[in-house]
Parts: sequence; C-alpha cells; structure tokens
Amino acid sequence: MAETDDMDLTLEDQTLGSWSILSVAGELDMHTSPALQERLEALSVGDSPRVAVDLSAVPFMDSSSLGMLVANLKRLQERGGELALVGVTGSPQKVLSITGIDRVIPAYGAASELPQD
Amino acid sequence: MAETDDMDLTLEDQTLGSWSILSVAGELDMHTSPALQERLEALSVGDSPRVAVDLSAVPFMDSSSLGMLVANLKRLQERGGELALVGVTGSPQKVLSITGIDRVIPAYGAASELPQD
Amino acid sequence: MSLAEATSGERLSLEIPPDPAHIVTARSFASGVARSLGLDDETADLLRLALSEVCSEAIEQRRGGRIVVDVSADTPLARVTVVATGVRRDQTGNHSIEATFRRSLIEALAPGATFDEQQERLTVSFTLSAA
Amino acid sequence: MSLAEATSGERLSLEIPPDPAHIVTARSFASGVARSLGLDDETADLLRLALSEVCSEAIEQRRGGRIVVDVSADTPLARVTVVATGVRRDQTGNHSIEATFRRSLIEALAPGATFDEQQERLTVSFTLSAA
Ligand SMILES: Nc1ncnc2c1ncn2[C@@H]1O[C@H](COP(=O)(O)OP(=O)(O)O)[C@@H](O)[C@H]1O
Ligand SMILES: Nc1ncnc2c1ncn2[C@@H]1O[C@H](COP(=O)(O)OP(=O)(O)O)[C@@H](O)[C@H]1O
Repeated sequence: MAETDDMDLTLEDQTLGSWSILSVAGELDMHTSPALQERLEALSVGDSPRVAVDLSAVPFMDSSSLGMLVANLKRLQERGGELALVGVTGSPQKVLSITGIDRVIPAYGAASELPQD
Repeated sequence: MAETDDMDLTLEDQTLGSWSILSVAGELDMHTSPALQERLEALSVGDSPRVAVDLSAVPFMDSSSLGMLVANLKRLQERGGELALVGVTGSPQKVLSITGIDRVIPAYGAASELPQD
Repeated sequence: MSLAEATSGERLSLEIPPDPAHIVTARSFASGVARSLGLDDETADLLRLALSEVCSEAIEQRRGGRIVVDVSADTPLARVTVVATGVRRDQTGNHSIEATFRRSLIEALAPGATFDEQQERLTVSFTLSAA
Repeated sequence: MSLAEATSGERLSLEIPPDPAHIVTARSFASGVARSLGLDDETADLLRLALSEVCSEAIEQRRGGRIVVDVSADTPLARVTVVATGVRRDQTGNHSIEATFRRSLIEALAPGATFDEQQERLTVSFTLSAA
C-alpha cells in the first residue's frame, strides 16, 4: 500500500482481487487534482489494468479532475483495462451528474461491489 | 428545557440538581454572544441561582463573551448564586487562560462534577 | 443576521493571486459569506462550487494579474462578480476539455451567468438564488 | 503549495462591511489563507482568533466605512494588516471591558502588534509566526 500526502490531499492505494483501488481523501480542485493524475497514471500499467477511484472521503470536487478522469478511462480501455468510481456521493456526485460523466464512468457503492470476473 | 436557535448559535437549558445548565453549540463571537447574554440573564433569577455554561460544543470563542461572563459572575454572586463553566477545551480554554478568566470562574470537566451541596 | 436583515447592496470582497493554491481561499470565503448572509447549506455548496469553477477558469486563461470576487446582498439572494485581470494565455480561442466541463457546470449552477472576455480582463457575473 | 513555495509578498485580501455578522467571513478567510499558505492547525487557529479580535475591535470603535484585511506571505510566515475606515464612535478614549480583554488577547497572540488610530482610520499590523 502506497501513500501520498501533500497536506491537502491524501492518496492511498490497495489491491482488491483484480482491482487497484485508489482512495482519495481531501478536496479535489485545480490545485490538488494533478497529484491524483500522477497516481492514476502509475496504477494504469501492465495488462488489462482495472483501477477504481474511491471518492467517499472527498467533501468537495469541482470540474478540474473531470478531464483527467475521462482521459484515464480512455487510456485504460485502450489497454483492455477498466476505470470505475466508488463511493460517489455529495459534491462529486453533483459534478459528475451535471456534466454527464456519471453515464460514462461506471460507479459502485462500495469497493466490495466491483465486478471480479 | 428551552431552546434557542438563531442559525448561528444553539442554546439549550436543563436542570441538574441545584444547577441550571446552559449548553451552547456554535461559534461565540461579537455577533452571537448577545444571544448567550440574553439567556444567561433569563436563568439568573430567583434565590441563589446556580448557572453553569457548557462550552463543550463551542469550536470557536473570542473575547466578545468574556466581559459578559464576568458581569454575570458578579451579578449571580450578588444574589448569593454561582456561575460555573463546563467542558472547557480547545478555543474557549485558550481564550479563558490567556485572559486569566479561568482563575475567576470555576470550571468542571462535566456537568456531573458540579458541586450539589 | 439573516438575509432578511442584510442591507441590500452590502458587499463582501476577496482578492487573491491567480494561483491554483488560492482557490481554496475562494471556497472558504464562500463559506463565510454563506454564513453571514444566512444561506442554506445547499446554496452555500452551490456558491463554493461556482466560485471554485470561475476562479479556475480565470487562472487557466490568464497569467499574472489578480482575481477579485465581489458578493453583494441582492434579490433574490446575492449578486456575484468575479473580475480577473492579467495577460491572456490562450490567444487562439481553443478550449481545453476542462474548460468545456467548467462552462457547462457554471451554466448549470448559475443560469444566466455572463462572461465578458477582453484582452486583459475577464468579468464573470451571476445572480445567486436558492439551490 | 507549501509556504516554502509561496512567493514572498503574495497577497490575499478581504473586504467586509463593519458588521458583527461578517466577522465569521474574516475567520473563514483565515481558514482558507491558512490552507493555501500551508500553516499548521495551531497557527491557523491563532490567525482565526487574531482576525476575529481585530475585526471586533474595529467594529466596536467605528461606524460606517469598511474593513480591509491583507495577508502577505512574509518571513517567518506572513504579515497581516487590518485597516478599518469609518467615523470613530468613542471620542472619550474610554475602553469597554471587552476592549481590554481584546487588547490583551491580541498582544498575547501577536506580540509586537501595532495599533495606529486616527480619526477615520484604524490600522492594526502584526507578523504571524508559528503558534
Ligand atoms: N473556527 C474554527 N475552529 C477550528 N477549526 C476550524 C475552524 N474553522 C475551520 N476550521 C478548520 O479549518 C479547515 C478548513 O476550513 P474551511 O474554512 O472550512 O475551508 P473550506 O471551506 O475550504 O472547507 C476545516 O476543515 C476545519 O477543520
Ligand atoms: N468544501 C465544503 N463542502 C461542504 N461543506 C463545507 C465545505 N467547507 C465548509 N463547509 C461547511 O461550512 C461551514 C463553515 O465553513 P468554514 O469555512 O469552516 O467557516 P469557519 O472557518 O468560520 O468555521 C463548516 O462548518 C462546514 O460544515
């Protein structure tokens, strides 16, 4: 399990079956989203990588991370992989639904619900 | 039990033995402390009134309520009563200790520790 | 003080350098304004998000200069104006994918928001109503 | 951005009407500034309290006008200046008990704070160091 903490955002990843789960804690904006992008890229390696981003500890999210999420979805799919979101409520849910990204990136209530086939 | 809620500050009082306990929830500053003063006055009636102010749900307190607390201490003592504080930690503790008011108004960890003699 | 008591036209302002690190201050400012104007939680969230988006837009497009946020008590709740000065970064008019999402969010949050873009000055205005 | 990266002299400003209802906005502003300058929690608490006190002092003494709070990244952490304009309320120089507590708090929180009082203008300045 790796951990990054730049005071504003904490990023932790762990493996659950075929998925790498990246848990984000803190506010996601133009200042903090580059740290998320960096970690997402580092996890999107190997064959058919499956990466899930857990947003349950994100009290605020604006549009700054949306382009990056969509770009990572595309990049993962090109490698035969998948991107999913977990624990989407509150502020992230609002932003994802207004922009329609919730129809593009699959979301699960909890990491335990991720498909393991 | 009476309740006041002006959106910024919530005030609730209840009786515990010989004490009236006024529980404050919210930030105490120049804007909100007049509401506390009003409720303190309303409780400082009758013979030898004992009034305790519970500050355990006050995340921020500045000097605006100090003069009022000292004035109420004096007023209660003149009537043979008492003023006490309960649950003083964090921001209230800091302000009370810097100004030395913690040496003037007795403080108890919890309402159950108030002397009932 | 509830909004009803707020003097119409009463103005609160914030000025920050155009740096992503300071967008958090725009959101905290929004939290304070929401409390002093007595906005409900949902409208406060809306104001925080709208200011975060508008400041990001200003920072992405400009270099140097300042960002000034003005909130005035007004009907129905408040009038918000953000003025960013500084040299325009992108002269071609190309918008990043972030900018596209940002515009659609701002338009959803603050219908009728106006964008006045000039060489050294971007002015975004919108009226805040209950979320 | 940590303080180490903050450009020295980088300035954040807040302007509020001299009304007790808006002191909460000065504290929220302080929270945001603390996060964008990377202040530790204790120093952030100190800045919130100091700004709450200085704004209260300005509001108690004056009528009308404006309160402007400026925070600049500086050694060791930041330079804070609060300028309140408006007509002086108390011409006699009598201080309320609140004002006495306030002054002793400000002096404890920000040793070396300066108060420059003039008819229509109060300027309070202090240097912020780690709590
Ligand atoms: N009055 C306060 N006393 C103690 N801590 C506070 C106070 N106000 C804010 N904080 C702390 O500062 C942090 C950031 O403040 P806040 O103004 O809420 O920023 P934002 O609006 O961007 O979330 C909060 O998470 C909280 O823990
Ligand atoms: N980013 C946020 N998302 C949701 N709620 C928030 C956010 N920031 C602040 N709040 C809420 O707004 C309230 C006041 O904000 P804050 O800026 O912390 O004021 P203060 O610094 O005076 O405590 C907080 O208690 C918190 O619940």
